[in-house]
Amino acid sequence: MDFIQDNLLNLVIFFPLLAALVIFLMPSDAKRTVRWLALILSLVPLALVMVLWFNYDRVDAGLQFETVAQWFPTIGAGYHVGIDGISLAMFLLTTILTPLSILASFQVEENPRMFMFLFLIMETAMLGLFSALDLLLFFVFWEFGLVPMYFLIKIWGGKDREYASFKFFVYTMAGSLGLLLSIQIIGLSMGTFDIPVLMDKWVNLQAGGILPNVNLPVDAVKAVAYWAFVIAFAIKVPIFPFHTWLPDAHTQAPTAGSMILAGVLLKLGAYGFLRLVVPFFPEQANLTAGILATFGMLSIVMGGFAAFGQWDFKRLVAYSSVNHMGFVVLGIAVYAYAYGRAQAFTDPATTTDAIMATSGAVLQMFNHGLSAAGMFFMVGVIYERAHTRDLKQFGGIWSIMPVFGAILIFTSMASLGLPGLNGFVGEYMIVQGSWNIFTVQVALSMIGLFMTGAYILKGIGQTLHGPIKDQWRGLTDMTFREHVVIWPLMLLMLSLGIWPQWLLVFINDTVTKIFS
Amino acid sequence: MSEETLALLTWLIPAGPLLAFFVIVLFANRNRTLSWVLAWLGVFSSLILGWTVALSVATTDLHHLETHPTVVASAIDWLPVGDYFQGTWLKMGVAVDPLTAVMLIMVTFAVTMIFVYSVGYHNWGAPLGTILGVPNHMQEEPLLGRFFGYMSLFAGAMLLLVVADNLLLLFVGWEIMGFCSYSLIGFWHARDYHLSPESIPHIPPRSAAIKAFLTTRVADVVMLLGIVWFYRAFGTLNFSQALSAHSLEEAVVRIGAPALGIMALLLFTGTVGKSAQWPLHVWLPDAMEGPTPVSAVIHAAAMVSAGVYMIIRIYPLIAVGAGPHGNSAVSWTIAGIGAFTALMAATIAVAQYDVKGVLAYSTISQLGFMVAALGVGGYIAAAFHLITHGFFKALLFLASGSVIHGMEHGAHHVHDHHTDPQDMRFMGGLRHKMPVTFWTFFIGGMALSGLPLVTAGFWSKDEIFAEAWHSFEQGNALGIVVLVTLAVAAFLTAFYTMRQISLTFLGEPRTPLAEHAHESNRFMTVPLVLLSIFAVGAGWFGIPESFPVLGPIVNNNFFHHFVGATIYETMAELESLDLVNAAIETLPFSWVPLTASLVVALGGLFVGWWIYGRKALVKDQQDPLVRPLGPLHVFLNRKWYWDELYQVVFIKPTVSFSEKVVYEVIDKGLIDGILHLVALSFYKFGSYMKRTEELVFGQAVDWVKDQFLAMTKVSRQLQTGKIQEYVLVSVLIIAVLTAVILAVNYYGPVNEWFSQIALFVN
Amino acid sequence: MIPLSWYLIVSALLFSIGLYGVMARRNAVAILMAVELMLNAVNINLVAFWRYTAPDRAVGLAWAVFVLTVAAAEAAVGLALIISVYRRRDSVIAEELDTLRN
Amino acid sequence: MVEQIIFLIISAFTLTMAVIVVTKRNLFHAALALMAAFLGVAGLYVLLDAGFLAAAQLLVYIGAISILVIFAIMMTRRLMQTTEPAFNSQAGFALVTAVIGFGILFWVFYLFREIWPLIPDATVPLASKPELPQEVIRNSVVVMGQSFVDPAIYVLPFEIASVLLLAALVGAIIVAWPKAEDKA
Repeated sequence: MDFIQDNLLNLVIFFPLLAALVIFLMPSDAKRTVRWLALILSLVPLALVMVLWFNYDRVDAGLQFETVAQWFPTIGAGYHVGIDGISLAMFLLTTILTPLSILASFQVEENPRMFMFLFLIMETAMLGLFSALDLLLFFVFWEFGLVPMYFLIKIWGGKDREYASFKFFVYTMAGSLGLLLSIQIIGLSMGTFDIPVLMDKWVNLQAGGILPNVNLPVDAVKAVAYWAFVIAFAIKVPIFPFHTWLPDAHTQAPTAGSMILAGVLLKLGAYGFLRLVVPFFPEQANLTAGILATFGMLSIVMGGFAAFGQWDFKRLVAYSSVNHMGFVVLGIAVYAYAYGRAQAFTDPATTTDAIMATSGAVLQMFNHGLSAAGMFFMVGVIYERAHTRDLKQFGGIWSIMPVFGAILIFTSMASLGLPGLNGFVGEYMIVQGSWNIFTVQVALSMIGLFMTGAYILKGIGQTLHGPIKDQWRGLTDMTFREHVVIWPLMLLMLSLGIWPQWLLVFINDTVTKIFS
Repeated sequence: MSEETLALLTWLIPAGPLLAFFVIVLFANRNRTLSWVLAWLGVFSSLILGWTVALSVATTDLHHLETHPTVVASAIDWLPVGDYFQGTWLKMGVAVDPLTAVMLIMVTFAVTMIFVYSVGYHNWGAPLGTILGVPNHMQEEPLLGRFFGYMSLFAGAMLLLVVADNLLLLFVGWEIMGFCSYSLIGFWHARDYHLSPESIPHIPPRSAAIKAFLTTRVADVVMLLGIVWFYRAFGTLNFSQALSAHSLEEAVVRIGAPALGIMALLLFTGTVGKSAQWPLHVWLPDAMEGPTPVSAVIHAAAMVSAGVYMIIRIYPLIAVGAGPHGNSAVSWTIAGIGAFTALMAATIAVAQYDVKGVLAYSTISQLGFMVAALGVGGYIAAAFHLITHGFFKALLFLASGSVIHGMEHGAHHVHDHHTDPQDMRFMGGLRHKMPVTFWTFFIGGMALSGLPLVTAGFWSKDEIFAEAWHSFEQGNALGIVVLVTLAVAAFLTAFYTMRQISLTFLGEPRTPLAEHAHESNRFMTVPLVLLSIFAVGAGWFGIPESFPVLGPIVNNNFFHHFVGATIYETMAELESLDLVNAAIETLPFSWVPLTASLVVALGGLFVGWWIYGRKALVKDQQDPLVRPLGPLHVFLNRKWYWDELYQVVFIKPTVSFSEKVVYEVIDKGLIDGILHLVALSFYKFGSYMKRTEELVFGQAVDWVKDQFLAMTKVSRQLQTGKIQEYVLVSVLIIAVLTAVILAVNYYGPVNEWFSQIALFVN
Repeated sequence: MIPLSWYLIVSALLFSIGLYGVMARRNAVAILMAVELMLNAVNINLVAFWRYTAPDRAVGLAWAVFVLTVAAAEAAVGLALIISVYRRRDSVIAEELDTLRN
Repeated sequence: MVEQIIFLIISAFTLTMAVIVVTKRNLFHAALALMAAFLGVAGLYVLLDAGFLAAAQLLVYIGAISILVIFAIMMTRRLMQTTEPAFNSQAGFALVTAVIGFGILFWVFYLFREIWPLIPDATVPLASKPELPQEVIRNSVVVMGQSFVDPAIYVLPFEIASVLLLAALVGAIIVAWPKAEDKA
């Protein structure tokens, strides 16, 4: 028991990997066993995260459950993990979505063993990234999460899976090249990759100086590294001009893949912004916050319009992710703006703005994780039955699948941001926090918020409403397994909409600590 | 009753319907009877609680109210913002002040009546309808559970909005109502119309639903900006805290009164959407596609009232924004939009044939009255008209629903399913067929057109006119503009009301449908009767003391003092600070507005009766206004072509922008184009390398191959093309060569050579 | 204390084993694995020489790293080739792949 | 002494695994043995104070290449349960050739025995691992790292290597791309 207590975090991170190996050793034809085993094993991290959750000390909202191990001292790369309120929220999201996705992919017939194996590997990668406190470790997990997703899309994807997976892979790779180079330079010049240390050493380099070991001007390196980081994460989020990999990847990925991709993988980018970009480059972040906010606004607006322009249901939902993550970017922009200036720490009004926007961004990450996963699952449910995602062919489904219709409306409304459901809280906090700082961007992003309503209603109307079409008469309503997948999500959405503080206090305390 | 108890009861007011919603949706939706029973329990509980709270507020001492208007105030921590342990929270709470109280009286009662009515309207107890998502005439609605679920959520949201003590909670109820209206307007989502050119144009309910939701959402997103600005400016969203004289003064110092004016306008945009003011009024008439109880609850009791209720709530903000330091453009905008809407909608209503369409436009028009009243500072008048209108418009909608129901019965009886049962041209003579409906409708119509002295509508309209005139006397040109416009609108109101009554009930039946129509069941008639009592009596609470004859008799303008107490002190302080133009005051009596309201009401009714009622239309007779008005009539009948205009200006461009520009051009064309270019260059590079490789190495291999081929048959066996054999052979060759070298040069100069290497190595 | 030659001998053995695999196995994947063994043998040499003769210079390590890189690339491309060949010919038996002949 | 024993154990392990790799018929087992062999090599690196290389070995070989190989085996799944013989017709010759090759190499070592003594002996230069202060060992990686980004030394080869990696990556994906006509 002590062992569990002491290595709780490491256990959470690496248990999925262990589980993956176990799955891997199963005979490939024992499909049922593999599925159930994967499901049960993937529930263990959730339980462990619960233990984390209740042992987490909110009073000191800083990094906790830290583990530091010598990995390769001579270059200062160590194994250093730890979580604060933000990571904790992401941990919860990951460990909740993984079992649900695994359950959602029970109908995968082609080599489920491989499928589950990749899935669990990916969970370790995501958890590791959310808790990594060492740049090299961060990067390792970053790349580590890429491969399984690639194969998930490539092997179990739709008909354009080659194109989609290739695009996804190369796009992200291109982003991470710059990331790797900047990480190398930082680590080499500072002699350590430890993030807390760097946040002191690297940030406090006096401007105009020369970097040790590499003999390069500080300012130039910082500027370049900043943009390298920004682009790497911007591709992952994704922010407007870098978003085109997302619709293809989501549309082609298997249902569970889309759930995790939208639910968690997109958050890696935003998390990178919160954990690395802004704390490492306060000045640059503060200077370019306006640009970031503008691109966030563009993601919101363009994503909204593009989603409205879709006739493929899954693609519509995929574009809605761009639209929603735009709000996260907006909140992050406020964080970037405030973090780099003293005023944010003195003037209470600005502090409140910054805190609201930042914790709103994190909450929005969580919320979007829930609602996007739910939406993709619902689309998957109808796709399995109708074998089409063409909104023009649907219609009148509600009269045939009443329960499905009700649940689809619920999840759609959550993603629309209907007050009383989770989406609204995060968006309100972000808008509230950004209003005074990025008035213009916020005002313009309202167009996107309007379009959110437009495309959501388009989706519902085209699918559920209208007279019954004969080719859909045979469709059966949702099975018990599908209910088990969607209900936890719906309960979380409702609880977060009505009583957001059960989660928000953790985030809020950490963010407040940052800004005090 | 102690304050804690009151607070608890206030919390419970919206709880009932919301609870009913969850229970129905989760457990009871298959059982239709259980569903409506649960829904009834919900609304009746909120009716009792609401009236208890409201009356206990109404019975508190008036002077105490003026100093402490917020009788009930209870809030809980909801959203942590900043240091949790210093307790910086965004609070959610309920509050009850006189304005809330009167709203509670009206909303709970009207909503309850509508719930009762709905059971009859959906033919509960009749044989079960078979087709989902379309109206099943004369058969029980199969989706009754779903209907009452949504209705309960709707009622709960509305009550939440009414008792909310802050803008955010109000917005929550606001949006949930928006969703419910969407779902209820589109309740018959599978319904399609097969229209003949001369019949009344209908759009499918599902499109109407989307139209309603999106049109109001345009306003809501702007309102959201107003809310966040409000929070930023006042540091709280709580009405009584933010809108106290003190905090308003601070805000004026910090950001200036004009900024507050703009903030007020941002919030007002929300009202424009929800209360269907021009230019966002287009959704409301189409919202008539929903079942009639929905129309009643949306357009009378709940949703559209919410918009006006909200600006009445934030009235001090508007007053300061338009005050001496503010910008009078604020009041001009609000009053202007209101007055214009009132007039425009009234003109449209004159030329409608849909019995519900007329009421829809009269709703828009009446809401315009309220908004305009608020624009000229008629805080109490707006509230008063809001309440009375709530009662008599609910009555009118339910009565018209009863008419349609009767017509549908007739249609069912004669198996005619092509004639539109809502078209007034096919009615007539229903007076004898459906007496209760007729008399209740008549009472409601009289109240709507403001029949002097008796009906509620008269008193509230008169108050509005008085306010407008008063502000004109104060030297505000806006007053007279509003007064004249509203007078014309009121005249038209009386006129089209009389026209509607005549077309529907007077004369002889013009179709077999009307011939075989008959009175609706008790579920429907009882609420009509109860509502008609309020449609008349509600006005008597607001008779000015200064009113000739009646005033002294009643000698207590209860409504005025009671609702006025809500912000009486605040406005007084603000005026003493010279931040607003006028405080809440009892108006001096003036003959001008009184005569105006008398003339327009009676005149309108008389003209209407002269044209339509004197000798009612006979079968296939054209509307007598068509010829004299000519193209103007078409213009009005087509609703000023707003829909067509928006279709061209907004909707089509948006769709094509989304599908063509954003998706096709930007995403697929521009961004992916660049990507594919990069990828292509990679491919080209690769293939180029491949070619060179073939050229160079390929030929080299061929050369070797030729050499081998030139060799003897034996050696030819070596050339098998199998890579592993090549490896084996070459390894052997190398080994042999090495061995030879070593063997030969072991004692030769190679030694030194080795030692040199050794030296280098060391 | 271990003489340098021991490392050389081990690497020579490893190399020869790999060589044998390259020459004797039928399955292309197996051949690829054998090649990896040979590359490892080379790396052992490099590192050993670096440690024994020039530990203060980066040369041995650096080249070992390069070999590592090349090995990775080689593995990637090789396996890709194998997969595509497998797709095309439905076989990865080296003996049957004699397109070099003509 | 201890060091020698460790060395012998590791080498023996590595070589046995290598033998398994080239002899086992079941490719999957062969791959697992390959991983083990890599592990052994990493151990040798550690003995040679090249911890960084050991780490890299673990990452690249065991982490990347072996996984790659295993994926390849997965994708050419049918070959795992192949019943065909593991060796081709020339296996015998190959064995001979390999042995000869090793013989030659060993001969070379023998000839070089003055320079590279075959038996441990503290006095002779290369008969034992030269003792070095820890910081030199520590420093070595720093030196290497700097030499990679030092324009004067290896920056060009380093960048070329990186480009090569990327090219290989893209190339690999392109090659493995099923052409339209192969889809059948």
